[in-house]
Amino acid sequence: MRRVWSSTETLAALLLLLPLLAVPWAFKPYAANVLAVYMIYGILALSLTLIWGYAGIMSFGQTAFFGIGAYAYGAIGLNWINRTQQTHAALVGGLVAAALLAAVVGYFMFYGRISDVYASIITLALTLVLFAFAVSTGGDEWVIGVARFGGFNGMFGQGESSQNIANFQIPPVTVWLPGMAEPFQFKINRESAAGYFLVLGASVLVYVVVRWLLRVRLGRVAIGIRENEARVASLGYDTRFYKFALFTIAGAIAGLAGILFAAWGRFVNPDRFGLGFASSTVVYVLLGGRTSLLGGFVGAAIIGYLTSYLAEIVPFATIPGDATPWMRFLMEAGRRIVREAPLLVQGAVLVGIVLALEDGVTPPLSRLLTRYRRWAWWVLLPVVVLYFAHRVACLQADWCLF
Amino acid sequence: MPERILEVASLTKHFGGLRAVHLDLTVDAGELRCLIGPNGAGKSTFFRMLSGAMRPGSGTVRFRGRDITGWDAFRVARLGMSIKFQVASVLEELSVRDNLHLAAEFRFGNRAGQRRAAAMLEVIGLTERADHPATWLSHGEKQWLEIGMASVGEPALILLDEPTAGMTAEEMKKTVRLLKRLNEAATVIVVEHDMNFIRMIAGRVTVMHQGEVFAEGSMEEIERNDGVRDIYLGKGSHYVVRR
Amino acid sequence: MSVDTAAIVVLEIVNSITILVLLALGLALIFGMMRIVNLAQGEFFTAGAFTVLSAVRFGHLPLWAGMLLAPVVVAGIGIVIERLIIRRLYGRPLDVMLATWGVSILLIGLITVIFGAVTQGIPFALGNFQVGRYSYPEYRIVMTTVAAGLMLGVSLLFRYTAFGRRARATIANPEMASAAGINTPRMFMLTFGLGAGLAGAAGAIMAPIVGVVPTMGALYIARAFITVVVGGPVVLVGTLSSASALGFIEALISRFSLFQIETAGHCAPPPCAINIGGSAFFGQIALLIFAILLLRLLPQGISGFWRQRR
Amino acid sequence: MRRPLNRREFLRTAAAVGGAAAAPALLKLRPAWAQGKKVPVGSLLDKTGGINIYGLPAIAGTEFAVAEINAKGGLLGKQLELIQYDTQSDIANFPKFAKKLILEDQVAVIHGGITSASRESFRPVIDEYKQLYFYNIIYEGGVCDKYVFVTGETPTQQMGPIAKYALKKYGTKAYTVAADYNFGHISWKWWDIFWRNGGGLEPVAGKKGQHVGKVEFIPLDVTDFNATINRIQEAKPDVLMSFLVGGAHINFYRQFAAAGLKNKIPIVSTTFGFGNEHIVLDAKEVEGLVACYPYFDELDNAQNRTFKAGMKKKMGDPNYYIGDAGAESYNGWHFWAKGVQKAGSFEREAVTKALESGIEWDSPMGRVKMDPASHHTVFTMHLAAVNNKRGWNVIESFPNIPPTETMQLCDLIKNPNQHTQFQPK
Repeated sequence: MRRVWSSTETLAALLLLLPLLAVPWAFKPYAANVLAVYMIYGILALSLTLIWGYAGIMSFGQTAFFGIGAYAYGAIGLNWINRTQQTHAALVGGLVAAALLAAVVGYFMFYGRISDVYASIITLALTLVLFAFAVSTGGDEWVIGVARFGGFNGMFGQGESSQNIANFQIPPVTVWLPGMAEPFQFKINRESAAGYFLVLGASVLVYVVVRWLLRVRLGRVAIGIRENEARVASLGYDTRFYKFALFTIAGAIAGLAGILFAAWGRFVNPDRFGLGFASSTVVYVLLGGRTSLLGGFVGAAIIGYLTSYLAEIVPFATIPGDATPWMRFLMEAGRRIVREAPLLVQGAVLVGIVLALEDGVTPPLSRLLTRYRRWAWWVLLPVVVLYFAHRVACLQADWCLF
Repeated sequence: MPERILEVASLTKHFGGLRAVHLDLTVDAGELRCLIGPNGAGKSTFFRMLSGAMRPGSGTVRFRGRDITGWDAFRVARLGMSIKFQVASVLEELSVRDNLHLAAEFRFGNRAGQRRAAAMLEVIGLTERADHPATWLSHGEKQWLEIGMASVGEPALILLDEPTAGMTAEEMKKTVRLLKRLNEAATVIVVEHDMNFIRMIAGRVTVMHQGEVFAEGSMEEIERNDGVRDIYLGKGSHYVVRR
Repeated sequence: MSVDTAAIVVLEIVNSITILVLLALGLALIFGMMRIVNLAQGEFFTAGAFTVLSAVRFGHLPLWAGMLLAPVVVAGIGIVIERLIIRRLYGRPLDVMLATWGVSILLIGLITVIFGAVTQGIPFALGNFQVGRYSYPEYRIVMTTVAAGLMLGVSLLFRYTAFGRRARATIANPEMASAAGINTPRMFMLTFGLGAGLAGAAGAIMAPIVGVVPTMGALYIARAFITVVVGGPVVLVGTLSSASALGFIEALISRFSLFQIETAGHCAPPPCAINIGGSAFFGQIALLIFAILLLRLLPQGISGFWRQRR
Repeated sequence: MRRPLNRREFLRTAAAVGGAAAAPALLKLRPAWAQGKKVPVGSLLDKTGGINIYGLPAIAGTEFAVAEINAKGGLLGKQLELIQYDTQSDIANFPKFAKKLILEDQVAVIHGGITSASRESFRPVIDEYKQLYFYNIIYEGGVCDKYVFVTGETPTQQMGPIAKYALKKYGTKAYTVAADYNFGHISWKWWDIFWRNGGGLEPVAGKKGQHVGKVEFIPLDVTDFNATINRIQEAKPDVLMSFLVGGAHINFYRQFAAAGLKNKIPIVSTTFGFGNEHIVLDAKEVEGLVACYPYFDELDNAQNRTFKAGMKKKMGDPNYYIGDAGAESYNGWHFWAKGVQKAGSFEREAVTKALESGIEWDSPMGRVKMDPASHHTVFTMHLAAVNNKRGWNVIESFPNIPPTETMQLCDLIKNPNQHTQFQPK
């Protein structure tokens, strides 16, 4: 038997999952909010890793399926929530819509024998077309039932009473199964971290499913296609079908991320189809490591943290009034550079990793962990557990040591 | 009279204004056929057209009684034709076992495919390296692995494009034994440069020149053919003792 | 339709084609000759516009001088990028795309650092002329003239100069050209520089009529790519034919409403209907749909189709 | 062997897991302002990106107002700690940073939001956490939300005077170009009503406009207006109304002038000028364009002289033009400060109650008053035209114009649980 699960992986899972499980009790709710978004972006990045890192199909526009999932969830959710008090249909609908779009595009690309580079451009064009479409739907006429597309604003619902028209928002994920006293609702606030755990659970689930996919025939053939498509075809595999199937599955995963995003902010707008978001997704995967399933999560967390940190701190640092003109110039230059740092970092990551052929940060980290496994089991893991235990005690019961 | 497994009629391919292949050829079931000819004779192009990797310009290919002209590679493979490419193209990042498993799986399914892959590991002598990534293998080992991949699915016809390129004399002997063993179950067509190898496998030989069949016969007949000497740049003994 | 409306529709079509030619020419050159997809082309366009802006605002040069300067500056930027980055990635088309995308993002960042994210304008002093009831800006005619001039110039360059002969040899067969003593890396570098310079020229010419902002390239890059892909492998013929076909469709659909689809929104005044056609958005959608149909019919692009027929 | 879970048990387990994750109150935090010497207050404005033409003046007004309040000893003896996040003209940043301000920084109040799209993106967050929020910029009207106060002008205040003036001076046939999002669409609906009714919400006798049939919605990133300009010429309107927004749309005015239409078709606008477009563009491109705001730098009163001097000093530029966006942010902060002082508390309920008692004060734009029921502001409006010195000439002033359209629909004293935006039917 091949070993499916190594002790290093158990260790890594513990090191990641234990803190993540403790976050809602160990930090203020904003931390859970932000981590939830990083995980949502991580799921999106994972879908790109699946088809790019493992099947060699580069999709510049994976965000198209993310956006479609979010919009479909919004449209169905807005129409159904008042009737049924739950969003089951919206969840399924979002997944189906994303998978369907991916299937259509995948069919056109792979069965139309479009070369790899063109395929990348087509996916990019797809997301930009959807962007152009989404921003042009601001008018009253763009409706599905009570759901307004809203153009640049993003999607919202609209109801009519006797005198006026009022707007309402996309509903949170609401699961209400028979036997439940009250519905499960996606929320991340001072009272509840249900949404956070939903996102965490979805991340783990997607990770496990993709890992399993890569073990079965579909995944092995996909890796074969990445290595040498002609060879795999000559073994009797219809490579077009496998690419098509994998692309569809990846589309559905991206759609799931989109659904969670819409539920997280109760909001989706055309920017999800935009060039900036598309390039961020590629950067997450490149930085995290395109052959590592965790890479996307790591990349999303690093870039996400960096971006918000810089947006929060730097633009408003004040230049002292008594600075000399030279100092003023240097400080202003530094400030501007740091203000644009998210863009500069993204560009540098793309160019740097491509030129240096690096794996991204996750594979080296996992090699380190493998090498110092023993040390990590006995020192790192207890330190992490103790730190989080202390955070929880400090925040919940004011038992703070420092 | 043996069954004709492969019938090729006026198969042509042009590259720009240049005619690369114009070919008629038949192969009987159970044969071990050698295809030789100088560089640029169109041997690899011919193989690529047979296996579906390249679309022919005109002409027909019949395989096991069916017209497979212009079929996609995977359909040709499913009908029972497999190929080892000229440039060793194993799946570098997959383990040796996974390479073979993948090749066996689509015919026999997952479980049986695993057993067949294990058996084939024995045949090609790579059992000890089964869980290494294919990229760690030596050049010769990659060739064997690819021969193994081409034959593990029990095809009716195996096309081998230069199976001994870059092998030592010892490795070559092993390859000959392997080939003969494969030939017990399948028809084999081999493209080779190395005349020692051709002599050792002792099959029927077809000589290609400028995309056409130039001569055909046993190795002895071919070696006596002056025309064949001439097309190898007139250097009488060049092709007999290469290297 | 009255005569002056017809005339103005023709002018709109010509304008649409002009813009597509300006956007696509440099990209087509780089793609056609070097087989690489340069995603930073939009930022070369932006750099051209900012060169004009700086020349006018800080250098106090006249507008035309800034416009002459822009292609030179941008070609220089292109050559530097080719030498530093693209040269290392020949033969890896996907990595070139990724790296140029990175360059594109970096350039947006750098331009924003220097000039800020504010939309800036370049005033210009040309007048307008009367077409029946309409008055039409003369500058648009100047743009068309310049676009035609650039096409002609590139054509002459390739047909009648030593550089052109070498470049054509390099495209046809780089190894052969190298064996014949042509410095092919240098040819690639110059070609890339030329393609960048053309984008710079386009940015410079369009700067006065559009807003100059660091992200302006992204607005145009998709249309430029579609024009190039539809055009196919022959640079000039391909660009001109595909720009003409796509520009024609775009201008026509942008202007005329085709039909309406009724929906159930809260419109004032009712009824609610989606107008298909008659807006810039549907012009772009029509352009895309038309491009996809063309590609499905002619996978090699328009010029590839004609070349095959020959 | 383990017994497989049957459906009911599964559902019950699922419910229990769901309940467990939802049930416990995670944190019991006391508001930060109740603890420290400083009171954190938050501001969300676009310092970068395409909307920063409005964001930069609003940030200047914000920083100036907070500094002024702090210089006078702060509020209730505590200094304000201004926490600003740059929302980068990216709407997704608004809900994110709003959550951060509320959950992490625990601010007493949030000011900000520029486009209506950005406001609507994080208003659900405001409502979810019951956060006091001030929206300090001109908009399309109709926000009716217990937690929200608006210190920007609305359609009645701008469009009423503009429609009356344009109908009298130019003619009855109007054409509209509008930004393609909720602001443009709703503004256009109001404009249609005001134009048909001769400048009021209800039909009045006298000169009336035709139905505003012609409108064109333009996405925010469009920069080439060739086809639009030709369509305008085709329609031959007497007057053009512009609801264009953002950096890209500035080009419209330039291209319109380049087509030689500036002297043929007069432009009126509710948006031109509050991003200081009249400074960016050349006088010969926009001279004579008419707009209506409660604030222009040219207003002559004592408060404004002090305000202008202070702002020019803060910006280090003697020619700095403040504009409506800067003045309204400044006003918003002072309204809040007056509410806090009157309430003697930073608590939302108390401050809301104080503001609903009808606060008025002498701001740089003259006397302004908070309408208790609608949470909107009553202004003196000034109709003005762009002059050739990168400034405005006031044509006519209209004292104490209420935001009638919103007041008609919204009564937050009677119906305190409203959190919505109305629009004309």
